[in-house]
Amino acid sequence: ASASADMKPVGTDSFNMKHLDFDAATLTRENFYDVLVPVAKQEGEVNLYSFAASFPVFWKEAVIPGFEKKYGIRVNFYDVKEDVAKQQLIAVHQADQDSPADAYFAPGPTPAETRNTPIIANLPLADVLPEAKNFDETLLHVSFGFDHGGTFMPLHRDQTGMGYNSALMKPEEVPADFPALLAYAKAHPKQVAITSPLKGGSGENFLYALAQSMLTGECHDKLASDFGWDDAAAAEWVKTSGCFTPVWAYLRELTPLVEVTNGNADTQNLIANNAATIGTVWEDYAYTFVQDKQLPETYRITLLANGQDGGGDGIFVVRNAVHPAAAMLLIDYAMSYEPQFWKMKNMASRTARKDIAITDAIDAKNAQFLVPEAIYRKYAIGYPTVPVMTAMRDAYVAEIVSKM
Amino acid sequence: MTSMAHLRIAGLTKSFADAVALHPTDLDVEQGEFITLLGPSGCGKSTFLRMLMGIAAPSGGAIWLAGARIDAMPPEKRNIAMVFQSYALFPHLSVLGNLAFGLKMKKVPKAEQERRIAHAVRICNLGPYVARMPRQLSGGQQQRVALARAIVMEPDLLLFDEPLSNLDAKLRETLREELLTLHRRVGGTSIYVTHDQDEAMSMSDRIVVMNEGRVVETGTPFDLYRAPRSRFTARFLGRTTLVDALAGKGMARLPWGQMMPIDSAASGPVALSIRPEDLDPALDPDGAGVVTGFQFLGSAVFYHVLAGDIRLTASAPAREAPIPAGSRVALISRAPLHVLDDSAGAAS
Amino acid sequence: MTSMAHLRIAGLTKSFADAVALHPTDLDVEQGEFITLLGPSGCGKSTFLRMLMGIAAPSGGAIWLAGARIDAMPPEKRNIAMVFQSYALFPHLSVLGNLAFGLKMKKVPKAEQERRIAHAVRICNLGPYVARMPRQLSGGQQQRVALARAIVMEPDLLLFDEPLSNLDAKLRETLREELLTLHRRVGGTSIYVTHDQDEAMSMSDRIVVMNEGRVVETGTPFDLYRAPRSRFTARFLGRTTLVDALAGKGMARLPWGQMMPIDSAASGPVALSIRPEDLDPALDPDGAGVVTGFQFLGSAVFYHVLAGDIRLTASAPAREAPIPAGSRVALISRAPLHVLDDSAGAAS
Amino acid sequence: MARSSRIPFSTDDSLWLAIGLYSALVLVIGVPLAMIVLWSFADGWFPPALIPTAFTLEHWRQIVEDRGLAEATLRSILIATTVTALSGVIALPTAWAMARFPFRMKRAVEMFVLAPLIVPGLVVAVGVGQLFLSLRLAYTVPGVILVQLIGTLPLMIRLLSASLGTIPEDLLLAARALGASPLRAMLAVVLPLSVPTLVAGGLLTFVESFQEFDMSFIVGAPLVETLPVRLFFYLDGSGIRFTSAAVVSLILLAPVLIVFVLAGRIMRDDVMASGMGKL
Amino acid sequence: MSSTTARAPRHDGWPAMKGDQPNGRTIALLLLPGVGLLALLFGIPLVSGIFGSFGLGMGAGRNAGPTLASYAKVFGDPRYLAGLRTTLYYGAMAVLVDLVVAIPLALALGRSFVGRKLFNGLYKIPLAVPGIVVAFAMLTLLEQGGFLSRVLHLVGLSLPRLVRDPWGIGVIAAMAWKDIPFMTLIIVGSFAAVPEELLHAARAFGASPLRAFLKVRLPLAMPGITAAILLSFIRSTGSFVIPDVLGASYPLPLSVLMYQAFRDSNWPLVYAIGTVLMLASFLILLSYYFLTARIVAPAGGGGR
Ligand SMILES: Nc1ncnc2c1ncn2[C@@H]1O[C@H](COP(=O)(O)OP(=O)(O)OP(=O)(O)O)[C@@H](O)[C@H]1O
Ligand SMILES: Nc1ncnc2c1ncn2[C@@H]1O[C@H](COP(=O)(O)OP(=O)(O)OP(=O)(O)O)[C@@H](O)[C@H]1O
Ligand SMILES: NCCCCNCCCN
Ligand SMILES: [Mg+2]
Ligand SMILES: [Mg+2]
Repeated sequence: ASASADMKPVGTDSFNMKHLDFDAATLTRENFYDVLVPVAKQEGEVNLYSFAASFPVFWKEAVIPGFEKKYGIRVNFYDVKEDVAKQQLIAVHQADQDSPADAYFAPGPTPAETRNTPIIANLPLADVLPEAKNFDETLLHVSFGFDHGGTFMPLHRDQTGMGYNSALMKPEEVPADFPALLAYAKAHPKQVAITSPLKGGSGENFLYALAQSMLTGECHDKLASDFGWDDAAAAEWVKTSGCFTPVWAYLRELTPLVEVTNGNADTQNLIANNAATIGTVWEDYAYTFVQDKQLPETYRITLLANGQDGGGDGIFVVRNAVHPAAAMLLIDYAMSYEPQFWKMKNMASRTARKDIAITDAIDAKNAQFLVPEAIYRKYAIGYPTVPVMTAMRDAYVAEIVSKM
Repeated sequence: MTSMAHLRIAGLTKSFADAVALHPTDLDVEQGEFITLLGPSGCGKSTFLRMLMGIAAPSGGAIWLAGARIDAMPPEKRNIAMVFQSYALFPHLSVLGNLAFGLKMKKVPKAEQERRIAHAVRICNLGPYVARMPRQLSGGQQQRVALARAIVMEPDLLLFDEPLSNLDAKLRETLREELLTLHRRVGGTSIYVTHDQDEAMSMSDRIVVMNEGRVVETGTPFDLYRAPRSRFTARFLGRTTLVDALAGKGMARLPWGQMMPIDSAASGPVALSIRPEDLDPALDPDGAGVVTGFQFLGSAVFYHVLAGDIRLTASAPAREAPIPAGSRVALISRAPLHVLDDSAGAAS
Repeated sequence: MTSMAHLRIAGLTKSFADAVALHPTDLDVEQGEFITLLGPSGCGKSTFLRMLMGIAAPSGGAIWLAGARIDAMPPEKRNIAMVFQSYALFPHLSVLGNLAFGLKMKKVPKAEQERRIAHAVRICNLGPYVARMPRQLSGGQQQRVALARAIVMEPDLLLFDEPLSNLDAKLRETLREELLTLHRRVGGTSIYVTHDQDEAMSMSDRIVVMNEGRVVETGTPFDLYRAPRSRFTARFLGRTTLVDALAGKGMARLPWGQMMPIDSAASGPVALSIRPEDLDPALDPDGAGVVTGFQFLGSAVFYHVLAGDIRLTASAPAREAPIPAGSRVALISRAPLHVLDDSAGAAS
Repeated sequence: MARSSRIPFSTDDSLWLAIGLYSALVLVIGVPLAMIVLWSFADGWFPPALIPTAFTLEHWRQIVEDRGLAEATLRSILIATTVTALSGVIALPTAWAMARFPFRMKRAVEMFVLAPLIVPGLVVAVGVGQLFLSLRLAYTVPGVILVQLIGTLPLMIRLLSASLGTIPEDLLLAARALGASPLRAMLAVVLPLSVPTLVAGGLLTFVESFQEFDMSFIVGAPLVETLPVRLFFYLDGSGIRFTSAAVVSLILLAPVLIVFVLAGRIMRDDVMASGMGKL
Repeated sequence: MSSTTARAPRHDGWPAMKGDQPNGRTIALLLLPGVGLLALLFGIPLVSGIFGSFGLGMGAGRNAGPTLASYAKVFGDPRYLAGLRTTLYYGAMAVLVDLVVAIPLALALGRSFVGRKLFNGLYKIPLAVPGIVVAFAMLTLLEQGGFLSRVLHLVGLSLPRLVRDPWGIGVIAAMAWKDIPFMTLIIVGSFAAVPEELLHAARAFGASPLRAFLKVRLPLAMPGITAAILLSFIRSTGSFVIPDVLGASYPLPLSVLMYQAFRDSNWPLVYAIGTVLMLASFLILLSYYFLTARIVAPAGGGGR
């Protein structure tokens, strides 16, 4: 998309906004601030929802004060539970009412999950936000394998991995790949903590990564690149294709040997309590725990060879928002250099900006708690599609969990 | 136009879905009278009172009080006060609060309220208790508060529903007299419900004897005790032995053969009511009766005597040691025996 | 070694933190006796019974029953049964279940259980009700079940705690006689608590009069009524007028000047207990008293008479119309007046 | 008259019983609560340490400095107070009818009133959200109050109808006889006599309202944000951080515990037991 | 009960002058505020939820019904069947623990001891603690390497698995922790409603203290206790957060499965699970009525 192209609604002919108090069609990166700042000041305030447990500090320290100072527009910040907020917004739109939220920082799969009950404004933000030009073009348009047309801005990049306590494990003991992990678990029963794929992202991603490493050939291609799935077809494929047989075989062997936990925090607490030596974690979330002294300084993280999944979460203007101009300004601001740098430095939250390297932001001492850069480059991979992920979780229940 | 009774009840009746609680009833009560409704449990006494009070709706009939017809008025419009069996003191109000309740409801001026309450407190001897809560009072004191609460209303009619039946024997007796004294002092018209014959007899100007939703008989205590018309009254009011006898010339032949004077000129088969004090049992080896047992009551001894095949009760003063069971006694008539109105029949 | 009474109580006492409920008390009861504890509310009667039963622990003293010392035994080991004021029937058990409860607890053999229950059902006339639940019974029937439940235990001692006080007047009288008949039929030893003087007098072999945690006096009903030793007994048992008089030579000068015979040879100031039936009021324009009111009780009339400055009560049989208030009456002595043991003093 | 005659088998204050019960109390209730307090100040608490190795006020600072906190607290108190008052006012006539009149389908009405205790909140929450959107009650304080009433009314009606059933008929008749109209008898007699129940029910209602999250969020957030809506986020099971969770727990618990301590003095156990003791 | 034969049945409620029973309209008017509000706020969503469980009325484009698909899933999929079993297991075990603690506690509270008043207030604290806080406190306490295991470690003992364990010990402990005061409160009331005189009577007729408890006090307190059991059970089955945090990841109780369906916006499934939970509670409620109809209310006869 060219920076000067007129803006067009994504997917349909018209904007799904009731309160567009500016001419969206003529908006460009160039006239963005000239058009929106006066309108946004008129709107006076903006309602922001944020879902992630570790993010309030980002908004409160790195975004809101600066934004309010710069534009004189008040930000009303709301922590939300992702599932409750999603249902609220769906209900609002089904009732064709004004949205209570203007901007929503939401989980990465949200565009895919809500494609049938859209709650995302079909504004092509990727094309009009001035800050978007510094971002990775693919990440601006695709989240969790779903092309949302540039409506969902990649605010935060994350990575799952295997966190471990280096005081309890010699470097050579740290499993390098899935077979090594199984061997380690056999040697150290219940010392490995796997977040339940049904309860938290790091466990889900462990499952996907396992599949991505075990499936080969056509199976692997379908998992990684075929984005034409609908839910039923994906479920059918996962269940009946036979592609997943080695995955289930592996998990059937592994599961009894490990502690399946009820969430990312749960896994991290086990590590902190010395009740587990190694477990599935989110890179950024574990980093926050280290800063908070809830994980020991001897905590380290690595990726299993053949890849572990990473992705990200994004922010969007909510359909029928009451303060759309302010919301767009706010998103633009959150994507700008300063906040993105702060986020990386303090939260180990990676960025989709092309102009910030991890080494710019994080000193050597804190870098110990991140995935070593070399390993990251080698083994970080992206997700399968949302329908396939959902189908895999269901199949996991059928194949593993209900047979334990 | 003749002057009407203070309270006139005409054809008052009450039916429930499944039963008639009060058959049509007439009653006139004069100003100042103390009337007792006496009858067994369930005979309709409370139903009667509740209709007077206005807390139950009559199925028929009319009520006039102090010249005005009141049977369609809601209770709060009638000038009638009531003392409940349970006292129904408001547990959340002090004695004073209880006394003032009705006056406040009727919006009696403050000064007048105080005057009336002071008066009631004085005549009911409640001085020391005005600040107490009902639960801090003994049964007798509660009873006096309930009464005072009714008195302050200066009602045209004062109703009592078994106000003493929750108290113990000794207290019941004391309060009975206290209540009567108060009634005299206040000078109001009262209707009093009880199933205790002693209470009815010792307190009332007139007793209305009721049974199964009907008035059986009305009269002064003395008349009803000495000369009841019906078996029911005879039996319910005091002890009695009912016997069949053959009458003639002011005398009757009793089942065990003795002849005794009666209070009627009737002849032929009659039913007699023999009160214990009508017969004097005297030790006599040739007497008609045998003492089968006795009950000592302090002032008198009641002897159970078997005469022929009749078991009867005869009383004697208890000044000397009682006649032992098994002794043969003669039964000496002390007064003419009473002939009941009901035509004779098995006096079971 | 002399034979011991069936029940012997020695120095039995009970104190609570704040009060003494029973001062040290001795009592001997013979096999088959029917003893009544009589006294005002709160005098310690129930406390006494509960210690006998074992559901309250004595603060001191000893109890022997049928030769064995029992005061330290838990209730379930004592062979004593009790009829409670509220009956305390088990509401979740049928009449039969209630009767069998104690027998099951004591592991009486099945056949024996059946025999005893059948016996109790028969003598208490409970045949038609055995399958009913307690709430389906009238008060009188419940009372009989409570009694039967005690009888089946064939206890060495049967205790009653005001078993009739929850009933109404007429029923109370009927059950009183029924109970006594049953006691005679069963032949056990019973201790009966009441605050009703009529009940005590008409039922007991001996009465133990109590007041404020102490035994005041013990004796047969006749002795206690006619010749009480203490003012308390005189006043609590029946009506009386207590007067101070000056005695000498078997006579006493009463406050209003009349001389009357007394039952003692004492001389000097004495306290007299004048029962209503001791004086006969007779219409007499020169009489010493004035009738101030009367109470009609059916069998007798109680006259309130003012003689000098003494208010006294005198009774007359009620066979003719009562003497109207205001009449002047002579007071005729019917029997020697009783001299109390307590040394004279203001007979308030 | 029924005179109460109770002689306990033992009248002595039992010391050993007290020691046993209080020890159990400290272990069972005190220790878990102490965990929460310690976590809220913990700055490092790794095994084998039994208490945190260092302490900090940082967790408290982060949350207390939240600029909406005071506002949300006040709003929650306002809403809980209103819900409590309304529950009482609405429940009273209904409980009166249920306690004192026979009517057809009474059993069914009783069960219906109890139903919100049985039905999972989630089943109702979204339906209510939809309904309120169309009634224009969404994101309004009245909307939040109404939705909370669903949870609090059943309890209040139960408690009140149990206690109203025990007010002697004679008291009402006496009030009428003394000149009170039905309405005034209600105000002058029934209401004062219901105070213990209203207090007990009111306290429980206050607690329930103060802590309700799901329905309040769907109906009220973001415009009407209650304290739990503001804070329950930190307690999200999968993303829980013990430190901030501990602070939030204590903030949510504090007012409620204060209410309970106050209530210990005025709340009568028998009221609660009679209301819930028979369904 | 004060008198001999049954006394006249009393009027109920207001004695209206137009006949003694208030008419239907008055009653309806009185019922209206409470029942009406619940009918509107609760009844309508409930009905639409039940419809929703058959895929009906799910909003534009989502009207999938009528279909039994969600029920087929609940009763066909081993995951949901296991969920139902787990729900019943957690509920029953929690109630069992409640009873084992609450009954002796209620008995103890009936006696006098030093500091009884204070204790009476303190033991109720868990009533005011939100489920998530309970879960959190229990987690820090019972988790492997948590407080308890550190304490035991000092004396050389090690703790069995109490969290995410196959028997749900942690879940049951947390549920019971929260519900015991509630249960105790009701049982204290039920015990207090048994006239002391009946216990004395039982002793007088040869029952040991234990037998007097088992044969008299317990049966008479039963209606209250069963109500407490029922309510605790329902509270436990509805509890979502405690099993979510403390339970094993399989099998999950229905409440958690319902929440997961909610997360996935699978409304027919949410409603179907909700309906099944409701039906289970309702069946238990009915059997409660059936059972207690046979047990005498202690207030019935015999009392004073
Ligand atoms: N609301 C009612 N519905 C049906 N029957 C009733 C009602 N109230 C009273 N009755 C019946 O009417 C009759 C008279 O009852 P009432 O209360 O007047 O008797 P009572 O003489 O006062 O008895 P007690 O001495 O026991 O108080 C009884 O048979 C009673 O069962
Ligand atoms: N548990 C107790 N603690 C303190 N005082 C008590 C206790 N039980 C009884 N008392 C007191 O002991 C005294 C005797 O009580 P008791 O119940 O034996 O009287 P009573 O003669 O049976 O009275 P009533 O005729 O009213 O039944 C009373 O003053 C009473 O208040
Ligand atoms: N189901 C949501 C997956 C997205 C998870 N993002 C986690 C971010 C943690 N910082
Ligand atoms: Mg009556
Ligand atoms: Mg007693």
